[in-house]
Amino acid sequence: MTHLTDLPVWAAIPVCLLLLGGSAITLVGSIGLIRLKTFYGRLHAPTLSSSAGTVLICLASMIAFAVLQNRWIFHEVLIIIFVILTTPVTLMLLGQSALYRDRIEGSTDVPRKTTGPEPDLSAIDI
Amino acid sequence: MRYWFPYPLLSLSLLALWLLINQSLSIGHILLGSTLGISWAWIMVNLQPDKTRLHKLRRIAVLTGRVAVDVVRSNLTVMRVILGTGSRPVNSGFVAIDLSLRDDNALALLACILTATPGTAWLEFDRQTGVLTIHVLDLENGARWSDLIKCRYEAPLKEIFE
Amino acid sequence: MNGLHHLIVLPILLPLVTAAVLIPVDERNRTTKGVIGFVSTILVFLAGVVLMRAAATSQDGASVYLLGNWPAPFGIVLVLDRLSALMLVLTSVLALATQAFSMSKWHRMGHHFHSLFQLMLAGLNGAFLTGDLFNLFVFFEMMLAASYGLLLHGSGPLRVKAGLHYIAVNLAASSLFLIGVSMIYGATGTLNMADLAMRIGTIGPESRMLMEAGAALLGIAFLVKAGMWPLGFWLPAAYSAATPPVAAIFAILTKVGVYILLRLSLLLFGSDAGNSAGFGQPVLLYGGLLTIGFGAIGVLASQAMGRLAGYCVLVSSGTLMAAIGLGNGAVIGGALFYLVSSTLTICAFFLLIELVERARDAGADVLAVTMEAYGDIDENEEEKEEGVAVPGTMAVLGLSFSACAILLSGLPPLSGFIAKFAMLHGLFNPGSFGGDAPVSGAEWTYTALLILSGLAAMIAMNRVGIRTFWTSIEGTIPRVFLIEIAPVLMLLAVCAFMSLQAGSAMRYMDATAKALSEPQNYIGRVMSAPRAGPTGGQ
Amino acid sequence: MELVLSAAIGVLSASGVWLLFRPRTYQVIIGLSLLSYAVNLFIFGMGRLRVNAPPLLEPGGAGGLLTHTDPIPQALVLTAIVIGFAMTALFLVVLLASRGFTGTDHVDGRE
Amino acid sequence: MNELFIIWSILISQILIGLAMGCALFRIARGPRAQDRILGLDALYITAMLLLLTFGIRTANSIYFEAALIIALLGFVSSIAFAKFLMRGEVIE
Amino acid sequence: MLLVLILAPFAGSLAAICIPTDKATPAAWLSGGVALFCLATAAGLYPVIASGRVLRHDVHWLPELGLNFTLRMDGFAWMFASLVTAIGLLVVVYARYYMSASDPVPRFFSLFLAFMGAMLGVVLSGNLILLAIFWELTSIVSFLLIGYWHHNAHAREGARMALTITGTGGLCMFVGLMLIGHIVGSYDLDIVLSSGDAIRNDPLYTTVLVLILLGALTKSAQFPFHFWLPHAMAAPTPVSAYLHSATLVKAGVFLLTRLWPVLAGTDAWFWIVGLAGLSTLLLGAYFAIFQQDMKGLLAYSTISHLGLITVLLSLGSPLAAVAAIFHTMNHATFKASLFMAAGIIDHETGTRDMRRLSGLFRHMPFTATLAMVASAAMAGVPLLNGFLSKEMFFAEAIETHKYNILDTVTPYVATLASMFAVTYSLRFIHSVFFGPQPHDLPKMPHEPPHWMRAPIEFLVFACLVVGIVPSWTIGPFLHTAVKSVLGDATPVYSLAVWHGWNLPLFMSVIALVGGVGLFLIMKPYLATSVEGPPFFRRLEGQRIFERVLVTLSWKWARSIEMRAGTRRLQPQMRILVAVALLAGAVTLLTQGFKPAAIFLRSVDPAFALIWLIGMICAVGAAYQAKFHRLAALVLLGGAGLVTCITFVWLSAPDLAVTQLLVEIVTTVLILLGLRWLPKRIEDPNDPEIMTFSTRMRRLRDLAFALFAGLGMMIISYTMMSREMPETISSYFLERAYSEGGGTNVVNVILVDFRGFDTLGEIAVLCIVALTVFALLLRFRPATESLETPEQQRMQNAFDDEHPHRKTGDSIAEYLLVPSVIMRWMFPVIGMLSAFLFFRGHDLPGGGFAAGIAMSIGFILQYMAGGTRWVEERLRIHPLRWMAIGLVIAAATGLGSWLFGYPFLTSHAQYASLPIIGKIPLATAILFDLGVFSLVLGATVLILIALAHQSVRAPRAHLIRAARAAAKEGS
Ligand code: NA
Ligand code: NA
Repeated sequence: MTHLTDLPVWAAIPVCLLLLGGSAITLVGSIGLIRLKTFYGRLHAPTLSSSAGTVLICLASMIAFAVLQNRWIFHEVLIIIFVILTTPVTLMLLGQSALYRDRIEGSTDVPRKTTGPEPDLSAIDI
Repeated sequence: MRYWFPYPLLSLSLLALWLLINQSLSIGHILLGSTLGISWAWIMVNLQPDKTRLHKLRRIAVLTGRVAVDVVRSNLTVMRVILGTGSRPVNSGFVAIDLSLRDDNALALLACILTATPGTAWLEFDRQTGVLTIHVLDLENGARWSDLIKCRYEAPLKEIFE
Repeated sequence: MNGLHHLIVLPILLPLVTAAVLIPVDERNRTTKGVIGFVSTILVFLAGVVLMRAAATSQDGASVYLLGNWPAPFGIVLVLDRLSALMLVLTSVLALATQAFSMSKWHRMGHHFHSLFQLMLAGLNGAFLTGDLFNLFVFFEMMLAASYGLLLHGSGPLRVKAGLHYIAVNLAASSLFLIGVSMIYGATGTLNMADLAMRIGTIGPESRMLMEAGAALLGIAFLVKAGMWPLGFWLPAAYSAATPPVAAIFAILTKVGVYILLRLSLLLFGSDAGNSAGFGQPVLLYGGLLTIGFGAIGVLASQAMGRLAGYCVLVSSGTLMAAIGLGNGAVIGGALFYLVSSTLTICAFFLLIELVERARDAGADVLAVTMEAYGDIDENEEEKEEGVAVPGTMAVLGLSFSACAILLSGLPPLSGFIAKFAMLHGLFNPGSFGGDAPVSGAEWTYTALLILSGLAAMIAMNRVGIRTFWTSIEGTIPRVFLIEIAPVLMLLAVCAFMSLQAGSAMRYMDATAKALSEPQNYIGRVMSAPRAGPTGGQ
Repeated sequence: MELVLSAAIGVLSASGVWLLFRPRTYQVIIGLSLLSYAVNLFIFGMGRLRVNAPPLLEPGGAGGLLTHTDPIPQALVLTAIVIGFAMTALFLVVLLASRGFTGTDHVDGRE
Repeated sequence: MNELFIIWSILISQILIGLAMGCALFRIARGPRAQDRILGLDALYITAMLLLLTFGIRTANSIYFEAALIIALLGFVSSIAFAKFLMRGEVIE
Repeated sequence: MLLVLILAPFAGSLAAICIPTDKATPAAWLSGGVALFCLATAAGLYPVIASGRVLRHDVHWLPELGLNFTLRMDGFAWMFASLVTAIGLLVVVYARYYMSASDPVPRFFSLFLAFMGAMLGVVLSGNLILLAIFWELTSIVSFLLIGYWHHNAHAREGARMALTITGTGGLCMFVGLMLIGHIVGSYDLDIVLSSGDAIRNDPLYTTVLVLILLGALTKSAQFPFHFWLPHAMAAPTPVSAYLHSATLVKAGVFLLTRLWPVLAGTDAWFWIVGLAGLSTLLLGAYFAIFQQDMKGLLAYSTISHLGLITVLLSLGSPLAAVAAIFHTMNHATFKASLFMAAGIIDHETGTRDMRRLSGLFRHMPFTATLAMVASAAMAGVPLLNGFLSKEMFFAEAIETHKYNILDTVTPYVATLASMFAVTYSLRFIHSVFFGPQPHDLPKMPHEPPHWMRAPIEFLVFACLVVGIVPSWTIGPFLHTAVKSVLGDATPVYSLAVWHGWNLPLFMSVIALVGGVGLFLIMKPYLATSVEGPPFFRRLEGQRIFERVLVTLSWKWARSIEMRAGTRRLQPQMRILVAVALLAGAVTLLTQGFKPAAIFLRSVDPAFALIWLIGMICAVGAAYQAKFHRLAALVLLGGAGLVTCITFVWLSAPDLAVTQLLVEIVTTVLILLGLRWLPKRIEDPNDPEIMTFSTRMRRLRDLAFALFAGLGMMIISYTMMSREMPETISSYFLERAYSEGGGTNVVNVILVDFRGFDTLGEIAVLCIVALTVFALLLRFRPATESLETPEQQRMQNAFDDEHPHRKTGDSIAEYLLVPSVIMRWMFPVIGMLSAFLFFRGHDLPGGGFAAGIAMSIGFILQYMAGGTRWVEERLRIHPLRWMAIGLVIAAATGLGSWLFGYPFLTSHAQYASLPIIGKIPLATAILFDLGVFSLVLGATVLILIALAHQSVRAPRAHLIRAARAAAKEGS
């Protein structure tokens, strides 16, 4: 059984830095969820953790395991790929539905739908 | 050949996935992974996703590098915005971009790129007019964003996919 | 390790596989499905009879089946003793009757009736056979899940409403089951019942109290199932809402709770359990007495026959729980006889209710049921005009009803009376016949409640019977299929046969009770069960 | 660890039980789900808590309770998770049917 | 020194991620609108995945990787279901 | 022989029920034949009995419990058996002519024979329990006989009352008899009869006595249980003639006599039996005078005479017992004949009202004469049998048995009652047969057919013969009977008409003269009075009984049921939790439970932080579940995620994986359902929120919830802090690899060590999927959710409004990019699923996780493309997958049978293949494949069935609209 403390210093330093960096970026992204004022602004916040956060921490993991277990297969890459592929779907759908709901509520802060004139959207409540 | 291997790229990717996920390069896994990859390609025939041929594979590498750089840059920008350390007030807003890209897979890739890049969010795409609406967190100049996306991402994607 | 030995697992496997095979069969071939299911049930019944004979004749009482060939207490064991064999046979008798009955029309009211039915049988049989606490949970859930499905069979507002309550209460109870089992495991480190019984005598006080707390929570799950007051309010509503064949097979469901209470209280908390001996008995006794009282009152207060029958179930449960709680081995034998008799009776009664009510309002009920089932969507199956108005139908129904009334009120000469007699006999003569044991207050109460509940049943059944058979304006004779009345008659005939053969039946029950009160045999057999095969010889 | 987990079990149970007493079917289903988390964690806890001692053996080796956590509660929890999932699905459909038939989402089918 | 450094940095990064989860929870609990809550849940999923990765590093055991992988691959499904529910009023049409 | 005697009537009964309803004559012949046969059998046994022998026949029935089918005939039983069969025969003859062809006569005879059999059973039982059995049988059959004309409400009520009272009494008696068994150690009559002292000296004696008397006195219609008998007169007259002369009511007397040797002679016996008998004797006679219904009069007279017998038995003297036995026989003869006479009059005139009847002597002189003689016997006129036993009664009444008030008043009461008897007998004769010509009777009266009168003739003849030459006729029989009851205590007695001038004779004279005088005084009043005696008219037992019964068994029962039970779910849940809390607390606290001490040392701050989040999620979900369902669901997901992290943290990767997958599916599932739950809007003015009681209720619920949480916390903390006991796990850890062939111990447990659990568990999943599927086929959404969701309507409307857009373009646009990604994810998820499946045996994963993962892949496609889109492209047969899965799992287990191993024995080995190398081959993998298939099928089925409702809903909506339109049109 290996322990993380077996990690040599040359590897431990980048691993720790990557970890700290990744988690810090993640935290910043999440703080964005709180601090950003509009929903569309907040829509950007999780991308910090899904891009930089994930990549950095995955890198840390790759280095750590590569050194500890002495093998050079980086299956953490899969996580990066999957996160990059799947995050857009959620955010896109969320953004669209927010847009849609704002529109039918008659919010003036969002652009109209690009096609054709507006339908009558009175008396709608979601 | 096309009949037996309807989505060769898919099958290859699945094989790679299999080997990565199993952390093994043994012959058994290669066989199993290939079998699974090919079988899944057959199943995918039923779902009929667009078959895409990739051209100019070198452009892919360029694009990847470009995206990586942009991601790092926008990460820093967005972090600054969130932590409120920037000198000027944040001005976020919507940008409409006319796209000429029509390939579904290419559009999906573009969406992934835009989403992976903090600070830009893909919202809506009108297929008939080709208008893409994105939301930009730090909107200095709408036109700049429009050009950026068209040149930096759309053009190479068009080259790769069409 | 012979073929007979493998037969133990058949009552679980056969229904399971049959259910699986029936799933993909088109619903339009319901009759085929029914016949296949029926054949499977017959085979299970035959297996049960063979096993029962084996259990009755074997000297050491229990035969043990090591699933996966893992030795006890590590693997899961099935244990066949007299009690589990008895329950197997009882279940399959009920299943045969209700399944035949369902094929008249009830299985057409929804989908996958026969699969669910078989799966419930598998669950029931598993619960009866298993010797492992967690496996018991699994089979309990299997049985419950199937009972949810069967209760909801045919859908409709009443059933769905009753089903919602039934499911909610039982889900909460299942949580308690899990908490209880895991506490027992955490305190004793085993799940095998026999192993547990062995460990109970030796564990320290801290572990003991935690184990007992776990057992208490576990017990509540069974009490909910058995319908003890005040945990059984869901029961009359659920049973009266279910379609007749389902309500009828549900007669055995409460008995599962009773079965496990009986099994565990005698196995785990018998005289060898050290400080835990007799744990929970007062609860069973007084709870059982309250249940009898509440059930009897409910019987009197019920206007609809379905609810009446539901409360009869409570009375029967309460009688059994109190009998266990009395802690008197001599009563247990009679209680087992009562268990069989009352289960058969209630099953027959549930089946009969529908036929009788059909007589009261011939046509209308059937129409309503059909309308409800085939309402406005999906199905366009034609209701075939089959079955004839058999002359003498009313007489047969009346006779059957009278028999049910006599059985339920424990009047002579049918088995209901023998059962009560046997229990009272055990109560008054705990050691030897005519012994000098004084009769305690609880025992007097039990006697009084036994008699009064019978009386309540008599008054209520009388009221209902007079209203149904004597007050009715001569209306149309109901159309009753042979396949509907035959199961009822069969069940009643079994009751009659039990009264005639009371001697041999009671001998079996007494031997069962004796074996239960001396669990060392059971424990020894389970713990020393040999593994099969060349590699298993250890 | 034990303290945190037992507090968690307590809070989950309390929330679940509170919801079980509520009159709306949806509240009850959420309550049952919370309760099942609590129960699963409770069962899990019965095997005592160990960090980084999963019951996975070295190929060819034999394990023991010194190096590995107790696998039985885990197996039990797995079964309980599956059954819990099934029951949630069932209860959901029944509550939908009840809502459809009675027109109300009250647990008793009437307000 | 090495050990202390590693242990502390892991602990700190786990706490940071935990705080990030707390922020996501804030959005879930606070809303104000359904889409905010779902966004919070999505963030919660990603942060949880990162937490699992750090836990894997901390224990030097790659066994926990699958859980993270499943979140990465399938975590989005429930978010999509929510989003689609908002968008179309039902998840599957 | 005895067995034949008992079985013949029952066999006859069965035969009679098979006779078609309209064939009256064969049924009558059959019954007559059976009765005659029984009578002949009994007669044939007389020589043996007379010699003092006791006939026994034992059939083993339940020997271990002392219950055997023991028949026993001694003199007393013989006497009763003869009475039962003889009068039975006469009644059959009578009924042949009495019963109308429009009634189902075979049923009558069938019941009649059954009753005869039951009565014979009572008489011949040699086992107390057998006696109780036959006893209750008489109650049951008499219920059916009394209710024979069930279209008549009186008959129904009378039958029900009779059964309720005698049945209840019978059950009490049953307990009493069981207690005798407890005292004596046997139910055998012979043994019991020889254990009188043991019984009388037992502390339970009083209990036994009261219980048995409850049975006997209710059956014999003794005060205060007498009132059922007059109402039983709604039965056909042959029934009354039989039940109330020789059989049903005599059963009580029979039992008192039978057990007289063991129970009588104590103060308790004297007081209870004596008081009941005396009051019955007097009140019955008094009530009889005021009846207007002939049968009513006879009924009360019966009550009174039974009281007489009871009084005699109460006295405890052997001579009195002789008198009791003698009067039993006498009463049977004259009362049977009187009932039959009354029946003839009713039959021929159409009424039984004595106010309407008069002067029938002219029309039916024979009948009148017979009735007069029988009445005289009832009145105790000399030279008739009634006189003899009455004289004996008087003689015993004046004897002093005990020095107390009851004994003192007995002679006076006896004389008074006897006087009343004369009065009502006179009244009966006078008002029916004498006086003016009857007018406007329903029928023109005339003599009945000869054979209808024959039974009366025979009985009246018997009255006369016995009355005149008792010692030559009845003497020997009576002696045999008496001897068998009293044994050595048999006193010297003489049966003679003339005993000289003595006090009893004087009493008889007073009674006769007084009775005639009383009649003359009351005649005018009785001719016109209403039914029922003055003063007591309002105090009708029946009405009180009905009221009590209704109050007890209906009103109170219902109110108790409502109070002690509930039909609502919430209280049931509260009770369940309360009981669980109580059970846990009581068990622990009574044994001095102390929670484990709190240690903070091992608390990991990150872990604590995560659980802080988890707890907030849980509380938030609880808080939001009412009005913000979506928020609650999101929060629930948060709690689930934290649970999942916990599993990872605490060394349970398998659990984490499974929990996570299940979490996702559950969320999708509930979201699918949420579409059918119309929105719940918070209304701040909702009165429910405001009321004080609501607040209190919530507070109580909160307290419950907190206690439950606290309890769980304390118990789990204590458990987790304790040392692990020696557990069976070490066995699994040691052998998972060497014998189970896998390194993932959890998985090896699931598919091998405890594979049976898994089989059951997937069966549960299968069941639930089938149930969900079946229920959803009949699903009807609430009306407000029937409409297509608002969003879709809006978006479709938008598409429709723009000429260059098609309906559905909006959604296609929205999903354009997502659906591409989701589609490409399908094979990826498939690979993940395969990965989870293959490595499960060695590493976290397994068939279950793989199945769920794959089902998520499917559901993703449904979300991306919609139901129709997917199902046009992929063949999805979840039912089949489920079936195959279950079969594979079971078959894998069964495979081990082929090698002689028990079910589910797995076999693991590593196969070496060229090139590929060693691969693990465990049969458990095959089992896991079954699990995979089933889980996939079940999950997909559940999700899809729910999803299909959206496709179905518009269709149902259309149908409804069409139907509404059709309704409007028509
Ligand atoms: Na972005
Ligand atoms: Na008159």
